[in-house]
Amino acid sequence: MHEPRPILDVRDLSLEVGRTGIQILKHISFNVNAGEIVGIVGESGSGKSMAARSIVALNPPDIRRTSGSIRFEDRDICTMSKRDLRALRGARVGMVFQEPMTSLNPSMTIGRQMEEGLRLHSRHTKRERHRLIVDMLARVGLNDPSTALSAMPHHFSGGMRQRIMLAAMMLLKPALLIADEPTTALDAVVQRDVLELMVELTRENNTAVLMISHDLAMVATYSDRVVVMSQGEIVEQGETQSLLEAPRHAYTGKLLSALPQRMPARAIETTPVARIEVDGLVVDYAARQGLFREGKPKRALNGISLNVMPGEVVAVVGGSGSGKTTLGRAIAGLIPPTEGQVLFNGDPISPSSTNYGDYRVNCQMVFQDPYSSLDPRMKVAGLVGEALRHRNDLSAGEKRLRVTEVLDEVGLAASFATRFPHQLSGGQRQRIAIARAVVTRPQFVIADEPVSALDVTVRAQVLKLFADLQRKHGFSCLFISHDLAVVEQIADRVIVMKRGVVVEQGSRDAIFDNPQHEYTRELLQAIPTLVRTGHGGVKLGWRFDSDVLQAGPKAAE
Amino acid sequence: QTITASIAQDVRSTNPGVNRDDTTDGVVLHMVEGLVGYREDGSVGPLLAQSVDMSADGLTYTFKLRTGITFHNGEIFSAENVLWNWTRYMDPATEWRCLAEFDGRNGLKVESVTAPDAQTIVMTINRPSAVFLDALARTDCGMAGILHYASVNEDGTWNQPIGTGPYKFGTWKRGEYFELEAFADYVTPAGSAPDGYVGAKKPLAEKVRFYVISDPETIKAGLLSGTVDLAAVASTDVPEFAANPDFNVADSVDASKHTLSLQVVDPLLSKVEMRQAIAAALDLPTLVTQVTNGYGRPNNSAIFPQSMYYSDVQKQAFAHDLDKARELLAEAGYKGEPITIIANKRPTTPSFETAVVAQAMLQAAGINATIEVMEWGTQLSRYFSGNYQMMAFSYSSRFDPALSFEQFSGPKDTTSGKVWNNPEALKLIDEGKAVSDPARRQAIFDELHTLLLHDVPMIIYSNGVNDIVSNKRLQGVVSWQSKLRLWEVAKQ
Amino acid sequence: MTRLSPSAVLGVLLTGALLCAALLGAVWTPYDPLGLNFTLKLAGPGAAHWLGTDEFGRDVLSRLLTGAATSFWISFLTVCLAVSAGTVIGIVTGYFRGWVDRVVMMFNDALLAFPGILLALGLLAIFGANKYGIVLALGLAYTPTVVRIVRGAVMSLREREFIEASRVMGNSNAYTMLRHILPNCIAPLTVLATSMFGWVLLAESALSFLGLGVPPPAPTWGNMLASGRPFISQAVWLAIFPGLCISLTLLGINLLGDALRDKLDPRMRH
Amino acid sequence: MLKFAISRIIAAIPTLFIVSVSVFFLIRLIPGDPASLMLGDLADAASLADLRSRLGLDQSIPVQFTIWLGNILSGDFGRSITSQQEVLPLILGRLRVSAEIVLIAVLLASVIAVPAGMIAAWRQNSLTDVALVSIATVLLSIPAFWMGLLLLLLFVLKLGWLPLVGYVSISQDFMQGLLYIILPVATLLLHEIGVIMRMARASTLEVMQLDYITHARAKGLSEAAVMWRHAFKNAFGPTWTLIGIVLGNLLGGIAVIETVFAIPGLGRLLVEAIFARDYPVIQGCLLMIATIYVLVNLVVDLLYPVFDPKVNAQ
Ligand SMILES: Nc1ncnc2c1ncn2[C@@H]1O[C@H](COP(=O)(O)OP(=O)(O)OP(=O)(O)O)[C@@H](O)[C@H]1O
Ligand SMILES: Nc1ncnc2c1ncn2[C@@H]1O[C@H](COP(=O)(O)OP(=O)(O)OP(=O)(O)O)[C@@H](O)[C@H]1O
Ligand SMILES: [Mg+2]
Ligand SMILES: [Mg+2]
Repeated sequence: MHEPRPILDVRDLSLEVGRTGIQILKHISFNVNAGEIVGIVGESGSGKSMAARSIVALNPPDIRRTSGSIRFEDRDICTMSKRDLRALRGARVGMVFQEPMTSLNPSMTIGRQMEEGLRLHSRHTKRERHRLIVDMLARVGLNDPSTALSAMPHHFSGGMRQRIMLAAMMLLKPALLIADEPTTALDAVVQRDVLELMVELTRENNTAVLMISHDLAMVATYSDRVVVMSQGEIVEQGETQSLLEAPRHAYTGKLLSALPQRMPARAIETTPVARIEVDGLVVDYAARQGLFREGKPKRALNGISLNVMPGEVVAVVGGSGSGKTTLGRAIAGLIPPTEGQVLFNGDPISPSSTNYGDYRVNCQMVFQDPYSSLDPRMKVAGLVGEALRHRNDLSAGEKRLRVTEVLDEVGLAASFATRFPHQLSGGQRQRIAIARAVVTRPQFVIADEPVSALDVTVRAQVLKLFADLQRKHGFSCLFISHDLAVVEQIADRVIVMKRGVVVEQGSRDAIFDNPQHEYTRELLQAIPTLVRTGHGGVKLGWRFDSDVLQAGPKAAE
Repeated sequence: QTITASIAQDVRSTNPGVNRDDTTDGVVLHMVEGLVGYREDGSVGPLLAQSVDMSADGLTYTFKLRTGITFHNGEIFSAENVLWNWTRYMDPATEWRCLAEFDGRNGLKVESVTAPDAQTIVMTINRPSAVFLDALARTDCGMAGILHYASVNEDGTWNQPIGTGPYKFGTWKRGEYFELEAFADYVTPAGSAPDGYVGAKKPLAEKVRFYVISDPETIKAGLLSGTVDLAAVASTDVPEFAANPDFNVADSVDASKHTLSLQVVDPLLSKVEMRQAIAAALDLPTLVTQVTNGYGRPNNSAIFPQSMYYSDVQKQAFAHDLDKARELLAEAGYKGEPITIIANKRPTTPSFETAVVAQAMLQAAGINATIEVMEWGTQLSRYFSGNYQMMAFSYSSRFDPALSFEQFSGPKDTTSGKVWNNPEALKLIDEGKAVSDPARRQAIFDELHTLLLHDVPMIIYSNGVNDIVSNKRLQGVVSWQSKLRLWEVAKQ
Repeated sequence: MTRLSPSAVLGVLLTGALLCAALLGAVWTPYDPLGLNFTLKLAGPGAAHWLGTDEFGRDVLSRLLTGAATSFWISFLTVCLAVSAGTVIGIVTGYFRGWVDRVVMMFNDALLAFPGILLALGLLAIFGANKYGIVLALGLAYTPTVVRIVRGAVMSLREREFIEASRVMGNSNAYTMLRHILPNCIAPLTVLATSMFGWVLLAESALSFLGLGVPPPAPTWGNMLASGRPFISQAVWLAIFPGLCISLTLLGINLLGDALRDKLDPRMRH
Repeated sequence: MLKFAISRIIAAIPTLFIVSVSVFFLIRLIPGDPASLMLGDLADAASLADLRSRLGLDQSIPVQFTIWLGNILSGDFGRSITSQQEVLPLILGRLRVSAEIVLIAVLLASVIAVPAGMIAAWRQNSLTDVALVSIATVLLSIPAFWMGLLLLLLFVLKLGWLPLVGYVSISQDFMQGLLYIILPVATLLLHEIGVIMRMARASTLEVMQLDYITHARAKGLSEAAVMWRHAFKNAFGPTWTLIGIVLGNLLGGIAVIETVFAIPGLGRLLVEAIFARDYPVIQGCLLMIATIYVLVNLVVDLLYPVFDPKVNAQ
């Protein structure tokens, strides 16, 4: 086999922020060969997204390239004309951005947004395009793709939007697909399907994939090579298998050692009054409106009942689009329930009830999409500090101190306090959202995919913070996540949802070790886990694989 | 061919003397004529009448009608028509605005109107009057125009004027234009040239069209582009047209009066010295030159210069004398109290300009004058309520001197809008309205003028100026009394 | 600090010039702006009268200087009035929707339907034809426009997630409106406010033209512009100079407004 | 949606009532009365009283109001005091003229200004941007009566391409109508372009920051497609509201242009009616303008969700 020519060749690339001279990428070099899957892993904020964006020359306006070259198919992207660049984008290089929630045009139907690129870069007829799109949507696991075509982005859940984005890019069969955290919002089953699809694509069309991810297990399973980044530099790169098994750089080691692992089960006191009790919750979304037609409403939650005890972490897992976010938002009081009620410390809440003010202060939420939940015109200090407004017992100085403190707790330097949301990386935004929710030390937090964009080390830090808070303040949490490893580490109890109903719930150990429901099993088996090897490295394994069970935490029991 | 003229507002209605304004009169009086009409000098002459005779006691007027006259619809004009019209006018339902002038409410009453034969009309009135014929000729009364009875609908409502005038009703596109058509069978009154509303009145053009254009600059553009053949223009534009070989300019002074009215019952201005001081402070010739761009002539009399009563006495003027003014101010005990001059910005009168110039002149004499500009309707209501100190105000034309004086004189208690309330003057005016002897009348008017100069209830400073610019293609355009008069005007 | 863009610099310069002129005009003018001079009517720009004289022989430059203060003050107050009142009402109605919205919009639409002329005439009759009467009348006339625009923007904003986030934090509605909604309405607001500045400068001019003549006693650029119109062929400078002043001022204020908008938008800072 | 539209129209009735009440009393607050204005300085006490009683002005204002309201409800808008014409047909006739001009002008202005504003935003801070903004501003600062006059002098006097005065509806005779309508439309247009353009620019700038724009670029869309398909609709909300307002404003406010071009439109009718204190006409005009406003705003509100699907009209 002859040495394959790299399809993408990044050399000595450095990026700087505006005139401040802060370097966000320092002389990085890597390449991607045709048909190869390369993973980029690394610290949150290390410049992965910026590097990816540079490849399609779509950096934010205040980010400047100070050195280096990017060659794609032997042409220099940096010196290419706008026109050639456009011909390249989409057709030859597909890019899926980190935040799927905001990457879709809110006022355009999904169908038109998907068709757009296809029409531009292919010669298919309208009908062919339609068929291709529907096919692709079905392949990424969206049920009822043809109705989806005429729906607006806000009608979809986070994971659904992410799949739509991926589908839109894969549809064009580019030579290089850059996927920035492509599966953060996908449940295990869908994630597997999507990734299999991607692999299939690389085989069919010899597509190369540059995949940025924090999910080491995923990178380990699917990538041929991996690049590890930290603080704007590439610290290490090489064959995935060998690199993971025997990391050479200290940072890689740190990364691997921070992998989540199951903690011994805690004893949760069942108090007579649950912190949160959800009783027969039903939520309907108003139907889509046309000028003269009124469709029938869509039922997103269909009779959910659950409770969360003080100090308990209840994880909600389940299919993408199964209504997890809706559940969280309904509990937070952001969507009025169609039926059923939510009780806080035993009292039903509604905007008119007397305990509502108390509830507002004591129930916080981390939104699934951190970017759009941060006011673009406020700096980090303001965003986080704002939550302390109602704490009259703290002086202004104390509040400031508390903000710095909490920023540190989520792994951000105090210098971030003066940044605006758009000046942060995805993971940094997510941490701001977390910081904002916990800074007041609330009794209850609804966390919707709170750690999906965090690298494992930071994630471990945040999860530790949660555990600390729990210990110190007895705070409870409704933890919505797709990342089963994380759930396994943090949850006391797990609720599995599918299509708006709870299919199974039980203690963590019960669910993970002895799943009853078919769907739960499917979820657990869909993706691999990483198993530590003796010498600081890891290797792949599957759940219910005897190998894993032996090496896994279970063995400790 | 069509002569095109421009008017600033649309015609209000075609019903003579009922719903009208100056512009309306100007257009409607092309179509209807009365028994008598004004001559150029403001005296009254026969129009549909051949002659008018007054009995010795001044109570009976006999009108001999002209023969061979037809209405626009071909019907013959006779005394019977006059009787029908008079009945119509005297019926309150007609809403003739001059009803009060003839039914006794304002003193004069027409006792009877008869037609001894088809060509004679006899009218008797309750007391001798010098202004009876004048009232009949008044343009705002629609000249008591004689209409064919087909002009009204069955139910007595107004339809369309079928008169005897040189032009007949054509088309009226409201807000756009009013078009007249020549009346082919028109029989012109005697005379070789037009003389006010009498004299030669032949319709020389096939059609006359009045465009409604209110913006002076658009009118100007209309003239220059040839869309409009003739129009009244602002005096500021006259030099430009006068210098342009394609245009003729006809200018004349009319019987309207531009004035600065003073409120004689105002605490400050009730002192005659104060009012005299104001008069002395104003350099009226300069003011007139300034506000009329040199086209107006100063005239401090209520009588317009062409009138037969415009005697040497009437030519006497207020004297501009700053020292005198200061002396008078001291006498009046003036201590710098503000005097507000009310003015409006209508383009048709130099109200605002007058206020500006007067303010400067008064300030130069040490009078603390300020200006308040208001919309015309508001100013008018202030005028009628008497709620003002000084006002730059213009009066419409009155040809008869007695009527001209009466226009602004009357007792304040019953008519708050009148300016001059000197009982002596009011008596003289009443007398002037009754006696017919020209010499006696002259004496009365001269005395009134002297009294006016002394009393200073208002400062009449000039008459209106009419500058009519017409395209060289038109012949026979004259400027007279702010009315466009398009008979005897031909277009090539 | 970041450097200003060239257009922002131009904006600052022009607006600064206006303010200087206004200040200068308040204390000193070459001639008496109200002093007539019959011998020097409609004199063209020259050594003695740099910008010529008007139909009363008054010095155009002096009048422009005096007018700067009056015009600026009237426009400024009017814009402040309309924008502040309109923003408050617009935000509250757009945020709460429901019956508050419906009732307020009922009155707002009613007011919107009132032509400025009639409103001006009526209010001036009530408040008197002075500077503040004009400010009140025009302010009232423009408020409903601001209300509508702001309300529209707020209706979109309130669906954004960060507004929900604010609710979750337990912030009062008032705080959310002030801290999150208002700053994000800045873009349409700056445009509206700066455009409105121009509308006000000209409103009085249009009233003058229609013969509604409600000028304040002192000259303003608007009424100078209107009164110069009949002299277009003889003394075109009577209109050109005030017109130029208005144009440049508006340009300055608009550029400044845009620069301000960019400044207030953190994502725009380079 | 349809139900909502109908309920909105019903909800407009109070608005119209407010308009009627306030205009009725406001115009009576303005000094000056129609009778004396009609008679002018020729008024004598007798004929003034006559006229006033004939016009029903001698009754108390509440009584006058009740009578008027009763008549309106039975479809009778009364007669004009000055011209004696029936108010409703008078207003409708004039409205058609104004509406034709205003609609064309606003449509054209939007078609020009919105893309121009977007281009300015797209090339923010470039020469194009500054130039476009400056032109818009200068246009904005020329009052309509000057702009109208300048156009008139140029196209009618200097070039002689267009007729001076008059009006032919383009629905009757398209070519003729076009000739008459060009100048008034152009005058209005030039004036409104500035405001709309600046609004379009500002809201486009706001949208251009968002991720989906970058994403659209990543699809390889041309800049035009990015701007048009992605930025336009999302940025159009505030501009759309503004256009609605401009449209409504102009219907009552083009008196100046109608005066300059001697066009018999609603604006001039209203101004003249105000001058003459022609109460029935003023009241009728305002009711008409208010109705149009309500309708325009209804359309604006109903279509708003098209630009921002998250906002529902209710
Ligand atoms: N506009 C900006 N101004 C200043 N700093 C910025 C700006 N945009 C991004 N940064 C910084 O650049 C660094 C790299 O950002 P990037 O988004 O590439 O990180 P990342 O590796 O993708 O992180 P994550 O995994 O959290 O998404 C981050 O530290 C971020 O704070
Ligand atoms: N505004 C809306 N209008 C109509 N349907 C909606 C709306 N928001 C969400 N849905 C639908 O409701 C269902 C549940 O959505 P939800 O966001 O709760 O899912 P989720 O479990 O959070 O999924 P994910 O893990 O992908 O974020 C989905 O089918 C989605 O299409
Ligand atoms: Mg990133
Ligand atoms: Mg979700």
